[in-house]
Amino acid sequence: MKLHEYQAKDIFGKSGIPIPNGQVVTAVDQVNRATQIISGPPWVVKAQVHAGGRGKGGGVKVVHYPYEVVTATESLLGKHLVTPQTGPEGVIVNQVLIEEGVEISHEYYLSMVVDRTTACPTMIFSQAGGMEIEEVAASSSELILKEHIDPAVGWMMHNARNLLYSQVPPPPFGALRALMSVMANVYKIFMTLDCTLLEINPLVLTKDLKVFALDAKVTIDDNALFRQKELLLLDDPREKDPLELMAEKYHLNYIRLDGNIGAMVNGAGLAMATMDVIKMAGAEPANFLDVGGGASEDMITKGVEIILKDRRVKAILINIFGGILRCDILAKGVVAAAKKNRIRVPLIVRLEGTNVKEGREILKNSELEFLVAKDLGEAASLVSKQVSS
Amino acid sequence: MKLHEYQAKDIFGKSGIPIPNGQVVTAVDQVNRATQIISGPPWVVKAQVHAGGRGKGGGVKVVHYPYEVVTATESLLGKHLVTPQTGPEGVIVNQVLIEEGVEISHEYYLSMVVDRTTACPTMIFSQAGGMEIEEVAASSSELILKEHIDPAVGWMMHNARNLLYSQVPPPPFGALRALMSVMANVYKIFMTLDCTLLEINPLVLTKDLKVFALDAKVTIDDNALFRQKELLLLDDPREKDPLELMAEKYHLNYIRLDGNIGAMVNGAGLAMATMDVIKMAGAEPANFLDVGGGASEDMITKGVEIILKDRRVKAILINIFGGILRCDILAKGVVAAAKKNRIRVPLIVRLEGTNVKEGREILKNSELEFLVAKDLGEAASLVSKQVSS
Amino acid sequence: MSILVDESTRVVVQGITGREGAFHTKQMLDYGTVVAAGVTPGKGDREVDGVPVFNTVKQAVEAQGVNVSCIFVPPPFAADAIIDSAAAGLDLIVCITEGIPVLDMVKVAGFLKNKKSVLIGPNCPGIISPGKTKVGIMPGPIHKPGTMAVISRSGTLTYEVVDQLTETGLGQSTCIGIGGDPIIGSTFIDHLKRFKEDPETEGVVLIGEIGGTAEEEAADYIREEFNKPVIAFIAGQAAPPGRRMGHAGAIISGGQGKAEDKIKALLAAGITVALNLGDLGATVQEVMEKS
Amino acid sequence: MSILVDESTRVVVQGITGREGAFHTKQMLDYGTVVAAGVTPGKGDREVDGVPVFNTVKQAVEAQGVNVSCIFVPPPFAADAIIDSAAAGLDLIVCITEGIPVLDMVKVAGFLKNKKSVLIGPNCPGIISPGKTKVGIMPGPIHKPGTMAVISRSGTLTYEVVDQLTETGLGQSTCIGIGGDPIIGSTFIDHLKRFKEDPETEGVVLIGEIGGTAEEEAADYIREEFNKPVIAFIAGQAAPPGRRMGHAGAIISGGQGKAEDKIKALLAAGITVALNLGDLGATVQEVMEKS
Repeated sequence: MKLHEYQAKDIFGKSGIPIPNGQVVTAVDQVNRATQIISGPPWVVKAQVHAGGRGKGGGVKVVHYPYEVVTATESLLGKHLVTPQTGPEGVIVNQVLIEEGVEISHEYYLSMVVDRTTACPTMIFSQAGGMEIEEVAASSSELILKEHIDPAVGWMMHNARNLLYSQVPPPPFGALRALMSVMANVYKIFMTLDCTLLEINPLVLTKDLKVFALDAKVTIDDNALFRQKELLLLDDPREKDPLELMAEKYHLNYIRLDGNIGAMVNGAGLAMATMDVIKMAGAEPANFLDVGGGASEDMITKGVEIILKDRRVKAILINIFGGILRCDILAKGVVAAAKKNRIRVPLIVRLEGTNVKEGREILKNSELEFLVAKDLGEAASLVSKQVSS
Repeated sequence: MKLHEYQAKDIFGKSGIPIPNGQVVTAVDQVNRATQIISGPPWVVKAQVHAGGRGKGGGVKVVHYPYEVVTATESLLGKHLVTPQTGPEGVIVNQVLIEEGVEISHEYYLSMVVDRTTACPTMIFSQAGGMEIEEVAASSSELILKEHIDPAVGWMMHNARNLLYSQVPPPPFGALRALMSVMANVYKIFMTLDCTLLEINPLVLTKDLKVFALDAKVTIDDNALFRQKELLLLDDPREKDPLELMAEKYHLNYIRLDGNIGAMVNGAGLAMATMDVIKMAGAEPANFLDVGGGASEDMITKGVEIILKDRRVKAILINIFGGILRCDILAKGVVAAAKKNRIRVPLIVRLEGTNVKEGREILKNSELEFLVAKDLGEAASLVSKQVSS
Repeated sequence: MSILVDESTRVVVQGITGREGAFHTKQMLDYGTVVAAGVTPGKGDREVDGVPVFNTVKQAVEAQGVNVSCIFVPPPFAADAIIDSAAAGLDLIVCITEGIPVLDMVKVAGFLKNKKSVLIGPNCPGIISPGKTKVGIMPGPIHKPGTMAVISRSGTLTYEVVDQLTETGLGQSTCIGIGGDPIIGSTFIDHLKRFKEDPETEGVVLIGEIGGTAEEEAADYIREEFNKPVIAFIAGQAAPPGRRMGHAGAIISGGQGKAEDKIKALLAAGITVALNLGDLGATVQEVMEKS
Repeated sequence: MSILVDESTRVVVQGITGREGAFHTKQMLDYGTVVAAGVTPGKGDREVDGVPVFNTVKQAVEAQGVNVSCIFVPPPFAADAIIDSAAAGLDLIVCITEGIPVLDMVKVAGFLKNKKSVLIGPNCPGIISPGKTKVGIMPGPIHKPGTMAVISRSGTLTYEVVDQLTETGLGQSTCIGIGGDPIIGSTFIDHLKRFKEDPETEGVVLIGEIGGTAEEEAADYIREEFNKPVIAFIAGQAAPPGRRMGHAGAIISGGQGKAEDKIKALLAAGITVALNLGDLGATVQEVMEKS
């Protein structure tokens, strides 16, 4: 679950990480009051969307007069913002953060993730702040410093010192304490709130050696939300695709993609491999849909319905390797979906595994029109035929 | 640092460990109000002293009428309480805890310490509650269950289950949850407050399956007091020997014992070994005094003064193996002490190590009367001579 | 002829009285697995399909001499269950549970560092030595005893692959699903080392997917130390970056974890990579015939 | 002719700019110890007695190739310093600091479990291989190269013992103060194992004190596995129960840790125990002459 910048900064502020003064507005008539409260000029007006690359998409504006705060907000609020990480249709901006401008003397990059190989929370620090860290990694990876934290002992001061004193030159002496405090707090927030990513880019130093988190990206581990109930309140469903939201409600693992071949599969690995098969056949998958191991008939029905709601879909491939999910359950679910909705596109079905005979029988005896693929190779060539036809 | 029962229970209550309702009184005229607030009969009136074995010394009284609460309190407050763990002179009772009586259906023993061998916080649980755990250990050690906690992962539910389900029979199903919660809280308090001992004996179960900590012993790691500032407020200096308190002020490691040969040594191990030498010589040490490696002239002077304040002392043995603490510093300190106080008892000095020549010179040139021992064997025989004379 | 589990394996099922636990206990028993005990706290007096249930793993070890655990407990309690089994000294812990918080697994991984227990999973189908025993949820009948090893980050995708192997006549020594989470107990390399020493294993099918760098590390190991044929498949060539493809670990992030990088690394290590899942069985047959 | 430290030892002093750190750096240099670096965060630009100071242990390792650390930092920061050195991969860490909270040492012990670094201390005088190097605070001149090993929980008591050995003509291979705290990095047994393998060490003097069961465990080990003469002394026969005798670890509690139990265990293991400290030198001489 992603947090908005302003939500993450709110957490930062309460945890002792310095942030610029700011105010969220959801309507233009709130802007004047906000501008009065927040010291400026300059002011910074920032679209609050989950998609990254916001700066490149024009979602961040630095302005110097109060009336410009209004016009900048107007140009964002309720508008579609297109960034390198959104689709071409962009995302709608529902909130705007207005902040005091901060005079920057140096920009750092600071983040924390869990490193897979060492299984340790790992802090990443770089003096090349303000840039995309992937770009820094590609061009000058020596500027990226990592410190693995043994969770048994937690964050310790030498971790901070290893990161700070490895900079050439090290940050000014007067700023070390504040930077160390930010680092310790980042670790604390990361562990306490079950984060999978916490990124401050840039973390800036002012001329008078004050430290501020100018941006904030926080992602929470979905698997840990059961113990992070307060964070659930920060969820912003407007940022999600409506079909994905619907799938979530039925516990289906659905991700909308840009292609035109719908796919329904059991198991995440097989679902990915099925998307690959579709692509190899010269088509593009319209979605990832893993109905999971324990899917019920009803879930299958909902899955078919969600795929059909995507108007771009030109054909559907159902690929089930029955294990715990039995093929007869799958078949019943598909037939039920067909009864409730007109299946307006060709349906290719490949069944294998537990109760495959019963499943095939159910499909055959229904009024459903569908193409049978006896293996993945055949499924691919049937998909290919649909695309070219 | 030891906490009083009522202080420990206050912490328990705030942390979610159920305790009986109770009230501390420091004067008899507070008793009636306390009795009105606390439900009874019966009431339990408990002397608040650090020394253990309080029950055996008559420090705990169960009474059934309000006037008995008054008389029980009167019989304790301001009086000397002698227990198996105090000297024959006993300790003065400054506070009394008045508690509601609890109907006991079962008594457990629960404690936490740091196990030296595994270096793990270790919970000890036994169904033989209410008895001294040392006695249980001696007579039926199979009743004592231990669970080592890996601090890297902390307390987990299986730790509690291992302790509870190993009981034959296990505690009633309806009480398991409450017992597990007490255990989890004990771990939390132990780790948060830097305890070296946390003991609940007995931890009782009532007939309606409620759980209460009826007694509470908590010792805080003196070395961790720098980060447990709030606990420092709970320190009760009245429980300490006045000479030990004075020594503490001067950062001297002094423990008053029952003998009549005062000893001043540098280093804890050598100080213990010197006590042993005194005992082997047929005398009894009056104290343990380690002036430490970095003692100053002034600390040495104070050390001599404190030993002299103990009127039982019949002779003093100074045993210094100069390392960091130089013998000349020692000698100057002793001479200064002799100038300020009349040294009314024979003084035996054994010096060795760094600057030993200078030290011996200083002593020799002073007006001090003292006996020189050139090694420990000679020191022992000089002590022996003092005792027999 | 197999690694980690065989006929001598004595299994304890943690969470045996739950829906999944009870169902798969029956499936394992049907396959011939010796399920000697179950554990569900507070239910240590009943039986499930004739298997005695205990309150703690410790008691199951003492009473039944179990040495392998299979975990079906819900995510909030799964880390506790794993650590419980490791503290009780089991040789192997197979954690089926999906959805364990990452920081719980950080704890588990830390705890296991100086323990003898091997952890497979979590979020995995388990391990099977066909014809001998299965500890997990994979459909037994598609397997066939033989000489191919399978190591995979995925569940149903593994069944698909095993089915193709069996169809082409290639039996399996041991098949392991190592799990789809970012932090797992044992990696490709851990098991490759074991298969290297297993005289009956003649080749390995390695099934990876997007996310992390486990496949790249495995490629390095194989190039330097592994001496048997390896055929690989990587799922997720069509997956977009930044999205979690079902498995918590299947996400391309920070430019890392792309299928094409993995395939490149595997090819560079001289490993045959099947690009199309439909061809995998045939590819394996071809490689094994040549070797 | 020695264990753990010798002429090739390159020391980094953590807390080198403090009063104690600076004083003992000079003492070590005077003894001939190669103190190649110091560490004090924020002061990584100066020198102490010609020794370059760094901001982090990592930098000291990179610039000076140090392999042994000697820690003088104050108690609140000592655990951090130990873990820092272990994470930087040092072979040996000698922690002089007294007064570290027990729960900090619990953390440290957990961290060290799967690390290669050996920790001596805390609350100890350090380690010396006479004539070669000393890493610690013991007075150098009382030592003499030779074949006796000394392992002790105490500081000045060790100097007393070493002095007696030297006076009787018995030199030392290596003397180690393992520290007076309840939780220490390495125990009697850890070092006995090393002395067992050291061809030049012919006998061991073991100096224990009240508190814990380390001496009893050492006795068991010696009876079963150790093949050189051991002479022991236990301090605290006159100590009352329940009182902490200076050292945080020197306390008889819960009926455990009494001097008489320790002496009994040592005698039962066939070890010569000197009951009177004044006789120790002579006792050692006697035992060594017989063997």
